[in-house]
Amino acid sequence: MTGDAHHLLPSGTPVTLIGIDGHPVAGSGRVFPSDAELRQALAALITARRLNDQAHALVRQGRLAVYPSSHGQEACQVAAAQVLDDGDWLFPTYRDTVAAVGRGVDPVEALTLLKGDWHCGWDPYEHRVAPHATPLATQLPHAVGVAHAARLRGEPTVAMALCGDGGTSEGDFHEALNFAAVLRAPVVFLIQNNEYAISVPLARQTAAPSLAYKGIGYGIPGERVDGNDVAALLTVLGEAVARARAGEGPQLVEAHTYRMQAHTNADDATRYRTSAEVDAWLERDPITRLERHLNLPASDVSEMREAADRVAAHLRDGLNRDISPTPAQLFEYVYATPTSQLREQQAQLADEHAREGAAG
Amino acid sequence: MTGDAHHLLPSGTPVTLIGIDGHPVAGSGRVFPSDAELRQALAALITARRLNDQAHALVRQGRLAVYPSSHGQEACQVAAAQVLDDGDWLFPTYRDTVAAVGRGVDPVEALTLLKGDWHCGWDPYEHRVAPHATPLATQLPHAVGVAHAARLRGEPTVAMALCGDGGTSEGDFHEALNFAAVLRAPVVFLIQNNEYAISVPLARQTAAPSLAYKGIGYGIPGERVDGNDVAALLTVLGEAVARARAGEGPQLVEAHTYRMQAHTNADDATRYRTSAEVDAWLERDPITRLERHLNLPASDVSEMREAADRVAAHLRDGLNRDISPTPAQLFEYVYATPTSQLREQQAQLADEHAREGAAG
Amino acid sequence: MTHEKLTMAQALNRALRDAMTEDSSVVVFGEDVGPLGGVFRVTDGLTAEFGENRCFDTPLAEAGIVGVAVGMAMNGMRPVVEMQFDAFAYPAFEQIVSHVAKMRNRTLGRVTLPMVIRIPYAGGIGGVEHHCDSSEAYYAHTPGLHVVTPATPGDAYGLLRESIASPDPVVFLEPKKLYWTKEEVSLTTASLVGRAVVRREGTDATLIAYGPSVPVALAAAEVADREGRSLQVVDLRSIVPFDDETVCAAVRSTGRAVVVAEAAGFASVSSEIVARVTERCFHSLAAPIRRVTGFDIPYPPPKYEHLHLPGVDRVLDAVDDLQWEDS
Amino acid sequence: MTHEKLTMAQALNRALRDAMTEDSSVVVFGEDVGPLGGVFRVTDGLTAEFGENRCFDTPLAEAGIVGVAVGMAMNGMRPVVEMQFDAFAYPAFEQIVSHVAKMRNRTLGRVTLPMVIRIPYAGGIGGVEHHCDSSEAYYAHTPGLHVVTPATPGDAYGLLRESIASPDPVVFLEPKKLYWTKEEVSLTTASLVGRAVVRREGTDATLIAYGPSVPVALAAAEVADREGRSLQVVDLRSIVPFDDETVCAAVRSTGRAVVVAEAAGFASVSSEIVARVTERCFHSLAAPIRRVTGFDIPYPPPKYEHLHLPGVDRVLDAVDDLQWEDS
Ligand SMILES: Cc1ncc(C[n+]2csc(CCOP(=O)(O)OP(=O)(O)O)c2C)c(N)n1
Ligand SMILES: Cc1ncc(C[n+]2csc(CCOP(=O)(O)OP(=O)(O)O)c2C)c(N)n1
Ligand SMILES: [Mg+2]
Ligand SMILES: [Mg+2]
Repeated sequence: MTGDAHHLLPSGTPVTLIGIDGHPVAGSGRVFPSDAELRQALAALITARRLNDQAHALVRQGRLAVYPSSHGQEACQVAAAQVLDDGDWLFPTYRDTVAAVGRGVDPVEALTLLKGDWHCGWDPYEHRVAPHATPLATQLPHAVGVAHAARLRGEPTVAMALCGDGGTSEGDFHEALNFAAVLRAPVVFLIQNNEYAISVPLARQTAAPSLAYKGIGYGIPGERVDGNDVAALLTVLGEAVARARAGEGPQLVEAHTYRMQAHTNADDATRYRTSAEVDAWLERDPITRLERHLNLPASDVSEMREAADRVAAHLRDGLNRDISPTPAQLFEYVYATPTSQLREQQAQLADEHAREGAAG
Repeated sequence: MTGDAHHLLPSGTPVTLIGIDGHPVAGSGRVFPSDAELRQALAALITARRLNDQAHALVRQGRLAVYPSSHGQEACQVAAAQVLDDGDWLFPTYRDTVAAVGRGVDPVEALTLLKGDWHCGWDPYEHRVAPHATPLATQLPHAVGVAHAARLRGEPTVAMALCGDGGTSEGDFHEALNFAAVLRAPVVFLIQNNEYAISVPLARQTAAPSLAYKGIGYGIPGERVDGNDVAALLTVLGEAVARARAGEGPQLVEAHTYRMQAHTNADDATRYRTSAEVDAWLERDPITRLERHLNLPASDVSEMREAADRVAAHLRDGLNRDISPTPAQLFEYVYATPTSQLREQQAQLADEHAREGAAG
Repeated sequence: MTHEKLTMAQALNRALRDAMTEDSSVVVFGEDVGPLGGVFRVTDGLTAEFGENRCFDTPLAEAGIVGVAVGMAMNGMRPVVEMQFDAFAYPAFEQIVSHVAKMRNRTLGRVTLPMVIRIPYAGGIGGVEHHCDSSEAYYAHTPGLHVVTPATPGDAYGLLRESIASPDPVVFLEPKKLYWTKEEVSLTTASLVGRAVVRREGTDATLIAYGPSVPVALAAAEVADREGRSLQVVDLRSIVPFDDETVCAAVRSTGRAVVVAEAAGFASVSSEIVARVTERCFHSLAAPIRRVTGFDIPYPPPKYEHLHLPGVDRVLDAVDDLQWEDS
Repeated sequence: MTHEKLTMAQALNRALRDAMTEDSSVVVFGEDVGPLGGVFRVTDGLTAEFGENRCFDTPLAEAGIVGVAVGMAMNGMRPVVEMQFDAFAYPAFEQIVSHVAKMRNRTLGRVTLPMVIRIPYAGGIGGVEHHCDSSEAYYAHTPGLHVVTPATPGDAYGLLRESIASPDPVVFLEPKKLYWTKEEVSLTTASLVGRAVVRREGTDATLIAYGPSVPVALAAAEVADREGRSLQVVDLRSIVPFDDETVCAAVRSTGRAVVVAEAAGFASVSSEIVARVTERCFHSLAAPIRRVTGFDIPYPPPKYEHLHLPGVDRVLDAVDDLQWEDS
């Protein structure tokens, strides 16, 4: 059983296809995505960045309560969405708004929770995007269950399950990977290793050579990829999805990237990292790198920018609409049929409101 | 950081020093324990086996409620106890009674819980043996904490934390290994892989090449050892303890062994495994193997047997004493100072008893 | 034939088989539920009958079991998972509280989780620590879950069928000391969730019980009857939803009540029963409602459990305390 | 100087510093408690002052944090661990219920666990889901834990010092909406665990509250006063142990009571208060004790929380309902 174990180990360095200078990296031995795929990715990256920055601004304007930005990590999220088929599922975290948008979720709906409106703003079945999970790593076993159910029915569904470096420390990460491996569930686990869990640096999160080395302990192949190189991500994730779909079981991919902004706007990143450290990542920016590589005519890029602006404007407008919470909503979705207890409580609240209305 | 990762991987096959025929196995390149160490181990093995069988019999006689026997796994437990210093800690599971006894715990005390008397029958500080843990893998983070506290105070303590193959699937296993690695806590995690978690075979527990491959995912060196070869166990565990004590951080050892009896006497093992499978392990019995190897004069072995008989007799006598539970005990140890609620409840129970006494 | 004499364990097994036969989306999984048939044999024979895809053993990880069930329920299945013992469901607590209970609400009803978490619970079988917890309060306090517990084989069958068919997640608590009680069971589906039942009529006081305490209450009523006191016994069956109507009608009819439950009393389901019945029936009460519960201590060792468990005498003491001015 | 004007967060920080200074076995750890000083800055400056061995960040795993704390407490330390938010303590539930709460009892008092689990809890700050749970019932129902919750900066200091010094494990619930309330704090140790306090005298009815609901109760009493009704306010401070004496004396003095708490009401601490006070004071009560609690729903989104949280009006409505025959 152990003879072929080493193929489960990741490469010593992350797979990179496009260098910082935009030139292809020689000797990776990996398939290079087509120009069309890269153009699609660039458009998505530009939109993603625009959304990140727009959301950031909307927090300052008080239209969003909080926003965990993925500025700098957009390549991971764009690639994660792009490699999936329509019948596949995406399991995002709170930082993966733009991945959800990449699957087709309306950005206004995607930010419903962070706006302070209802917990999940989209229909998870419409684009097969699970509600984003705040309790860390808890969504990973859900992805396994969704994938396993599909497999039992003979459907070709793959689940792409996202998770941060910090999330890998939770018991649920361990249990999800182990279940997936034993069940041979078609799940791709993508760790966005952005070096921090809020203030806690990777070195206090793990002593592993790298997070992808966790795969072998479950019998899952682990791979490492440059998380700021969308070409490498498209190839590595695309192949992982294909293997999962072909019945080869779950796959683990660690993307090395960096969170360029604070954890959320409520966080003060200067308490735990230097601006020099942040600046060093500027040159690895996923968008600049791809733009350099594709070297498109300026008009093509402006078109993409304009499209992104339109999405941002749509977001701005959507978030400018006020929320008018109705008391009944509190009780409506707890159970399929409300208990008599909830009916009583709902009546009590309605009565309060009626009296307030009468008094006011 | 990843250059030297491969030294964290276990050998493809478990370390064995003494073959089934009792002859040393050539070419292991490992230190062979001294004859004195092996004699000590044999005496302990014989006692351990005797205790296992005695306890088994005591269940049938109704003196013990239940007994999870380690018949067949005694080499793991004897070695785990033997490689520790007095200042070290042992963290046993419910199946590790004989390991606790190996540390000096009186067998009668060791079986207190299974007799139906108080939860933990020994003073954990006396022999530095933690109360055995029933909820699987929950004791592993405790071992990390004990070891870390000692290290903070500059004490040379090592904690030996035991766990089954099934227990490795729990989130607590993952979290404990990760904490230990990040804190560089001096803990040796010993997995007794006995092929089953009650009825669930290893293949449904993990798809890993072997459980020792989990180490690298935490940056912990993993080793595999023949769990029925006490010589190999003494060497591998002894070296692991030495490395942990020397500040090299936690160590993971997987011992390949087999549970020869049912999970407990309440279990029906014929439902999930064949007697042929069990029989195949008979020839690997740890005691026969060591006896063949040492080839001691018959009188030496009989002496050991007699010593074991004395321990078994002591156990039998101890368990024949009836338990006389006192109502006050229920309330005495919940808090350092009982709450007024508990004082009330204790008084109520005392009153009931007084009235029953008066009535009866 | 729609009637059979079955133990509670057999009735539960039968409910699983019948549900799996009728609905191919019902899947059963957990620790040792496959070839072994579960440590209490509730899943006996299911793998043989329905195959490994419908009833299977999992790795030993309760959060994983519940978490995977959530995913399967999101994707068209009706998982019924087993936690091996009460205290071994605690590793799954986060999944249960933060996801199982909330998914429907979080998603405006778009994602429903038709799943059942079966938990053998409570004491009375001489089990060692962590095998005897009465954990119902943890679940009952968590909005979004249904929490039911049968006291008879018949209710076990009916409640489990209904729970599996329910669009909402159900924590299904099986009183392990009653697994071997036997009765004629009607193998038909029924509407029991949310409905308490008067198990015995009586006029002097009402005993309110559920799960493992129902037989205790009935035995107490039997003894009281011989002593000339007529006790009514209500079996809740369903803790959430709670049947205020039946319980309050019963208490109003007698004017006195004792709640009997094994769990530690503090901040428990018993507290809730006392609080809500008192709120609703205050002026019908001749005396404060008494509680006979487990003490506020960790579940004691086997040889001590008789001291801890609410028994007939303790229930009758409480009844005696109900301020019988005329006695 | 033994008095300082401090916010509750500062008072807690000060309690940690003072305890760490006095006792070198006190260690603080958890997620982001090191250089960041905790997301609420309660551990601000501790790593700088005491070094990485005394205050350190851990991997992101709550069961691991609590489990390691158990081990450290077994081996001579006094760990104070932080769970970042209420719902993020659930992964540690098994460690808390099966070990933290039971270790002393399991070992006949030989192994004690002097440890504190700090949990910022409850709502009122517009937090998103999983950041606003009132989880006190889960802990209060579990025998073997002390459960305390301050409502003022002064109590925060005193209760935390006492909790750290306690030989028993304490679940220390910090009402996050009160972190920024400020008052003059006496920096001396006191004996507050197990002692409720009458925060405001009153003669018509008693409001019983704790943690985040104490200011609500006080505000309600203020308004009632203007309307000519005199309300007494009791702050529990300590849920376990529970101060029956103070609470019952208060209720007996007015004959009417309302319990105010944010948590869902079903099988909650509020239920317990109603049940036990009614059991003890039945014949002093002119009306059933009312509860004003969170609804039995998952904590709602920020824009809806005002509908959910017990507020002054709802408390006063309940007071109006206390059957004032003469009004
Ligand atoms: C179970 C749980 N514990 C704690 C938190 C609080 N928390 C939110 S985000 C975060 C850090 C997560 O880091 P990582 O997984 O690396 O993801 P990133 O934020 O970097 O994308 C923490 C501790 C949580 N959401 N869930
Ligand atoms: C958290 C938890 N879940 C379930 C159980 C029930 N249980 C007791 S032993 C056991 C199997 C353990 O298998 P393994 O870890 O391989 O140890 P072994 O019994 O083989 O020594 C199970 C499922 C438990 N004790 N704790
Ligand atoms: Mg991160
Ligand atoms: Mg095993």
